[in-house]
Amino acid sequence: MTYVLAADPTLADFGKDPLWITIIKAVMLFAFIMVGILLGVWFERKLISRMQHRYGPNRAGKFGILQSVADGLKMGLKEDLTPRTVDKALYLMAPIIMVVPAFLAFSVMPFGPMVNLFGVQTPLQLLDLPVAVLFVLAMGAVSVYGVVLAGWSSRSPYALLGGLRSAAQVVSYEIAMGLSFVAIFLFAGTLSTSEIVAAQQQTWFAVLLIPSFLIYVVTMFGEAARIPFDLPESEGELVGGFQTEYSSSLKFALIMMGEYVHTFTASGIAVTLFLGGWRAPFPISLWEGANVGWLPVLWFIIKFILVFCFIVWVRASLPRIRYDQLMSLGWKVLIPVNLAWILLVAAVRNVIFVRNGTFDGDIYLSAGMGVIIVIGALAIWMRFDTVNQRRKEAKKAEVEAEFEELSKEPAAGGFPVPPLDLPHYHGAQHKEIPSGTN
Amino acid sequence: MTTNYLILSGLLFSIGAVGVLIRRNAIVVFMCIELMLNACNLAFVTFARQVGNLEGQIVAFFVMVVAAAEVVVGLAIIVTIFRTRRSASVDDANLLKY
Amino acid sequence: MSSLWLPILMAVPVLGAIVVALLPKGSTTLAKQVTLLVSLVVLALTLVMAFQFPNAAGERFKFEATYDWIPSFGVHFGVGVDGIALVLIALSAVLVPIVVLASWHDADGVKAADGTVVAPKRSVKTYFSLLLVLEAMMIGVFAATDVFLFYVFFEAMLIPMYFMIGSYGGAQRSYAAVKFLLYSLFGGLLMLVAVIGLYVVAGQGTFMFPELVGAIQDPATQKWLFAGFFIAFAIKAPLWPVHTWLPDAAAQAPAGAAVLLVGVLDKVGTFGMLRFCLELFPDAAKAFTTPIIVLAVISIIYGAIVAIGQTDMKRLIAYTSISHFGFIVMGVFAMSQVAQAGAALYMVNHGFATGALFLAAGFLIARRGSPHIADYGGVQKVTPVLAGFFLVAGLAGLSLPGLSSFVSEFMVMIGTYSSEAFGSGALAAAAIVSALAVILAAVYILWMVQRALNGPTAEPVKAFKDLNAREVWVLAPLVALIIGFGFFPKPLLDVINPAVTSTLVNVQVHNPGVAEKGAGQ
Amino acid sequence: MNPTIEFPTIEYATLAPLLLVFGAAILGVLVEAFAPRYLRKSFQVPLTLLSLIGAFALVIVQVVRGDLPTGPVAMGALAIDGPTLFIWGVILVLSAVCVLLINDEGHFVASAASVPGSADEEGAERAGHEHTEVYPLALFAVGGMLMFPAANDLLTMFVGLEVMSLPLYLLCGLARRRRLLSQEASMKYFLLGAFSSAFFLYGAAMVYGYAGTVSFAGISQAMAQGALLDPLLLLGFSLLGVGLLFKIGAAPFQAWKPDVYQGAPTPITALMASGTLVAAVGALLRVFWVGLGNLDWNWRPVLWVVAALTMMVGAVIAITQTDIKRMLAYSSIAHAGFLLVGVLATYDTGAGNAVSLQAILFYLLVYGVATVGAFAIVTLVRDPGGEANHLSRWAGLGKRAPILSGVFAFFLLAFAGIPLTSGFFGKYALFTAAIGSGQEAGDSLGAWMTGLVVVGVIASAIAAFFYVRVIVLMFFNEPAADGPAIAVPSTGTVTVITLSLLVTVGVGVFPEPVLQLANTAASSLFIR
Amino acid sequence: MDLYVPILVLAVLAGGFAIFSVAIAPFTGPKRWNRAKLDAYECGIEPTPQPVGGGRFPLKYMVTAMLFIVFDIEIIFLYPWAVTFAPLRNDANQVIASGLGVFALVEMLLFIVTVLVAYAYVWRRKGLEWD
Repeated sequence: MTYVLAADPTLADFGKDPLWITIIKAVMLFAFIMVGILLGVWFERKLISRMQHRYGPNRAGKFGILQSVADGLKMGLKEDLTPRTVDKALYLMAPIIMVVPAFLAFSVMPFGPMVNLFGVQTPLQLLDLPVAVLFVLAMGAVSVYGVVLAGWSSRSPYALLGGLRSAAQVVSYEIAMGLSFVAIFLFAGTLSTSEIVAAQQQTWFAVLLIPSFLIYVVTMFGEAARIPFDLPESEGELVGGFQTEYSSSLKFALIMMGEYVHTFTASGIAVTLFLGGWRAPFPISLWEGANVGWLPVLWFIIKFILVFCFIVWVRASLPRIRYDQLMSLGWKVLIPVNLAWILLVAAVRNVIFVRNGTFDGDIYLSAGMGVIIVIGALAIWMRFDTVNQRRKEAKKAEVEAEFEELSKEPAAGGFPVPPLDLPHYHGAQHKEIPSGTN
Repeated sequence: MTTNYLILSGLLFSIGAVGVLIRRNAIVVFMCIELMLNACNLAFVTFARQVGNLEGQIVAFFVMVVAAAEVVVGLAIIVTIFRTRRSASVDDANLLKY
Repeated sequence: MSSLWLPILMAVPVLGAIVVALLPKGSTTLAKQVTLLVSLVVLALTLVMAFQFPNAAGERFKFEATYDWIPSFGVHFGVGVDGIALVLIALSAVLVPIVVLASWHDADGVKAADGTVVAPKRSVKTYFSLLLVLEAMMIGVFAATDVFLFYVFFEAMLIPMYFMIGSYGGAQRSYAAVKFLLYSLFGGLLMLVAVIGLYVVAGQGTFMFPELVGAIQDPATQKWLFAGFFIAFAIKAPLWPVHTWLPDAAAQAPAGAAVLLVGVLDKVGTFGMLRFCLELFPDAAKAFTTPIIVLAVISIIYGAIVAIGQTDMKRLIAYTSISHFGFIVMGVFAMSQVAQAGAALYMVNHGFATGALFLAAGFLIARRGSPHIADYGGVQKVTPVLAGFFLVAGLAGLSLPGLSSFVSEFMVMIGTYSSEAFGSGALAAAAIVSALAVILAAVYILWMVQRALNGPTAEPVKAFKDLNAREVWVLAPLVALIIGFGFFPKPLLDVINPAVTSTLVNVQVHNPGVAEKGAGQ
Repeated sequence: MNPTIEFPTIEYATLAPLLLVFGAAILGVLVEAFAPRYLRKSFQVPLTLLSLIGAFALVIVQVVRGDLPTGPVAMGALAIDGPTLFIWGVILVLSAVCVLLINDEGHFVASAASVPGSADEEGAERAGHEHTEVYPLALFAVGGMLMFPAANDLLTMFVGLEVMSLPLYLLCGLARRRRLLSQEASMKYFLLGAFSSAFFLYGAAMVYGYAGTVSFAGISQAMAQGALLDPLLLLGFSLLGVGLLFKIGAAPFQAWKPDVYQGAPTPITALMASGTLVAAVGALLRVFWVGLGNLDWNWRPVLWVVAALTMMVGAVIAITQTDIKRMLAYSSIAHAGFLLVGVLATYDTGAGNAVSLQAILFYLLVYGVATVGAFAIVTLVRDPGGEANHLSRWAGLGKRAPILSGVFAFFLLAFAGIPLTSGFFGKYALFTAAIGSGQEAGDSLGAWMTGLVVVGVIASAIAAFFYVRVIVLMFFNEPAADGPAIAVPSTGTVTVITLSLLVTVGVGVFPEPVLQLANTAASSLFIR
Repeated sequence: MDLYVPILVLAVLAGGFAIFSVAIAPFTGPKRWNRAKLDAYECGIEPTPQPVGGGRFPLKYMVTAMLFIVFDIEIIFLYPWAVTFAPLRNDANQVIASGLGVFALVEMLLFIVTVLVAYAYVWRRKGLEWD
């Protein structure tokens, strides 16, 4: 591993800016997010429409690019309803609690290396902390309060259930998400975002730690409550979930904005932690000048947009999954896989360190440990898998028996039922069985 | 500088302690106890800063873990009691069904 | 050089108790016979030992045996006897077989003449094994030369007695048993503090009595420790004002247990005063003499006066005992050879006299089912033998010359009167006041005798049977001893006197002139 | 950041007993997870017992080999020294014995989650379900008990405290009969316990603020150099004291004890009354002797008051009790007071302290054993609705079950401290140590120590009253016509009672070997 | 402390924006009073407002919350472990403090296995079933 370039910011470079530079950077970041939201909403609608063979918004401005602005204005001009029964203070605070942390989470995102901003040498990142990643996670968690409080203060069953569901989902996926970062820290040895980016100079963690990346991608959807995991809103089931009572005014706009910023944050983290941050992708990175000055912002934004496109793409392609499926995936797959993976990474790292003499220790012991982890994890999985398998088979047999019964006695329970094995029921294949869960 | 944090921690602790003594709802009492534990954490972290070593922060970690375990046990106990006490009404028993 | 006499003497009753406890269920007669046999063996052994005593090796304590028991605490299983301890052990050994015989039917369930159940049937085996355990402990408590061991026996003795009173006693037995236990326990615990203090302050790392003598020099410390021991002994001995448990306990206990309680157990208190309070804390003992003598005199007079007013025979005897214990305490603290020798002798004689009185009263009560004096009358005519024994025992209680109590009471009074230990007239005054009690004693004893034995024969009394052989065997030895020692107390005094002398040497009181007079008695 | 990280080591061999217990507990959880219901108990019972016995054997091995570590182990987290090993041995024996009681049928609820009196519960009962989770829970509690007194810093001690308490909170609520009572006990214990551990923790924070470290050695050192009247330190030690005194149930923090003892399933009560008390006293000693040893002129007067109050409160209130378990709870409070007398008995010299320590260790052993025996007997006296705990039900028991009542009476006499029972020597040793410490020249309490012993003696006399009352009730009262049934004891219960009786009698007559053992353990004192 | 100033600035910006939006909302829109508008929405049926202090909710959320706490706490220990696992290097890329190496691996293995035991228990006891 060659050492990072002098242009790469380290933790020591932060906290030195004069106040006015800080304010400028903060305003720039704020503006970036606000504009990003306006464009992002439009972009998403447009993209998804194209995928569905529609035009999408095309009235306001060129390509409908002002559509979001128009929506925002419309919301501002609608009547602001506050139902009588709500807990007023919390009801009004909830949107604020949702939005502010979402913005703050973005503050540790590195956009580029050290640049010259109005004559001051400063990293292109609002701030960095020794615990930057934790900060992001914390802010994500704080905005859950907004969701829960919104549901709680509304004093209506739908809102309450929606809020709880949302909270349960977010916290469930937060565990898997938190675990998926551990492998990165194992390699980077730091929680600071700028240093993690620096550590990806040679290889992106997305390549090096594919399982972690994949798990993160899944949890990203869960955390941001995007389709296929947008159960908190799930209009069909919960009439809008926790935001039921926030009919359609600026409060509603704030909530939507908060969720959007979450999506942005999720993409930003993906880029920063897994996709090399502001560093140029492989062929371009051979050019020395690609990673200095203001240019890296471009790489960052390109990667950012691509990840966002992926999110939209998934939305266009996949249906919303069931709540129990969602939770099962999070708890029964992502978490254990993650733990085993972390240990494996640590074992491999260990072997490497012992081999190059950094650690004292027996290389065979370390390697043996790795083998144990792999075999242990596999064995446990086999065990659980057979459990799942048996359950599925039992269910299948049950359904089959039921069908058998029905076919023998068409008048099941006294109701005249047409024979179930009519050809037009099952098509050509008589034996088709509804698939099990998962 | 750290004095302010200590005062805050003392206040939180006292609020928690008073809450435990005067509130009647088990859940609220329980929350007050958690508040006390968090006040302890604050004190520990502040002192860690003041004396300049990491021990206080490590303690804070462990306290969080213990507090979490306590939450789990405590909620289990309190919930059991609530179910028992409200079982007089069928509606209630139904609502609290796990 | 350790002698096995005393350990064997204690082991025999314990083994006997275990054997009795393990006998098959229902073999009640066998249990009684085994108990009697064991107690007789103990008596025989004791007598053999007693006759060897003058020639046995040892300075003050003879038949010494010392084993480490709890080295961590400096506690030894240390036993050995001087003259006083020997006569008290002998007293216990004599009384136990008598008590076994006397309480032959106590646990069987007693029915009064009119058929009402006085005491329901109890476990016979338990009673007699408790009795044997108690005997072992009585021997142990007198033989202990280790302060801690003494304390252990002192406290542990309570438990068998507690169960004997509580399980086999009269109608109020549980109240009486609890009262007895708590009083004694409280005193014992105070003594425990003093025992600990003694150990800590002496700093000898041992509890052996000879090594602790003179170990405490500081007068203030001596006073505190003395107080701890003395309160315990005062409760045990019952001295006014902590005597109130005795009438209850004695009245409710079965006659046999009452004999042991008053005859032996309470002696532990006075014995302890003589042995431990005086010798370990001589300065404190001298400092406290006046108040203690005052208490003793109050006890003497108070016990006698209250006895007069009693309607219950057993309570009456208990109060007479309180009066007598006053004499003993007075003798102990008079600090003269004669008085202390008299006190020691009194302990033995009182055991015989009160024992006989309790047993005779017990036989009466067993016939009538009532302890009230008013329920009797004219017994003399119906059961002359019983009445005769009763009369002799009663006269021994009032210290008639020629009976054993007289000698000791006289010695105590003379000794106290002429004690020049402190060169004051206070002791003489005390002796004179206490002499009043002799008159009072005549009143309460003779009044009781008159009301119960003489006069017109009450209707239920007419059905009384006179003493059977067993009962005669119970009372005859006691009366024999009373009369025997009344005329010839020398054997007892011969062993007691050297022990008293060494006590007084340890207390650093010398009045040889009085000692000579005492020897000449 | 500290550039030279000390490479951590863990002395697995020395910690083996602790690790074995925790390992077995974890295995127990796995058994719960994977074994079929009908097999669970047959896995759990041997697992639990073997692990406890094995841990005890490991302790013995360490004692026999004698090469105790001279410094703290596991990076200064734990101190395995003579007293620790003794306490470990005692806890392991007591808990193994308690497991035998737990093993008995009918103490634990069939389904804790079902509402009392519901069809759900009835169904679970009928199906013969049982919560075999009690075994791993008990093991975890025992593990915490081992950790608590062995802790060498406040953090480990806090963790040990909680590991010990949390399973006990749950176990308290699992009684099969009188479930409402049991659940209430559980909640009360939990809320008050958590409250007190918060105090402990805040105290730890204050002491940390004063000393800059949480390790006892460091605290002691800081005190040797720094000001002793620092408000942080004073506040810290009082709050630590509150937390620890709560655990041993000293007045005025004793309120939980009777309720919890009464409500909890009796085997759990036995475990709490013996094991928890032993562990908590061990921890108390470590905090006050090792950590705050230099402050003793300051905390001793405070503890003096607490000890006196505890003894008197325990003894006096016990008199009014009508429930046997409540009475034993108050008796336990009184005994906690006696133990505090020992804690107060500090000397200037190591040899003197060893005497006090020996006395405390000895007392812990004998009291714990007698307690377990007494509670084992309580489990046997039953009514149709469960245990017959009301004292009136015990009337005349001596006639129906003479041996049982005799043994129980014997345990009561041991509690009362009658000579020739183990309790007597325990009390004697403690009082001797206390008076001795007061006699030392320049002792901050001086004659007050003797005063405390006198208070203790008075409390003993009062306590004797209610012990004797029970004996009177059992032996001197007539049995009620519909008296309680005496359950046929299982082999386990018989073993427990026999063992306790033998120890109580044996130590009562010949205490020297145990005293020697305690002496050996105590002579090395606590390592720092 | 300076490290956190930017957060404060951004928080002021974002918070100002959010509070402004909420505050301005009642004034920008029209106001046409209608009783039905002020009721809680419940798909057209008569609404059932929840009691003060929030309504009751299924206990299974409580279970999820407990599980979350347990596992989230696990992460507390994983993070420092992960960060210190690698050796610490100085600016010249020389190792200045070795990592914890095999020891850390073994300890974490034990830790994770312990957590997994609890996890397996919860799973087998149907704690991870949702409907």
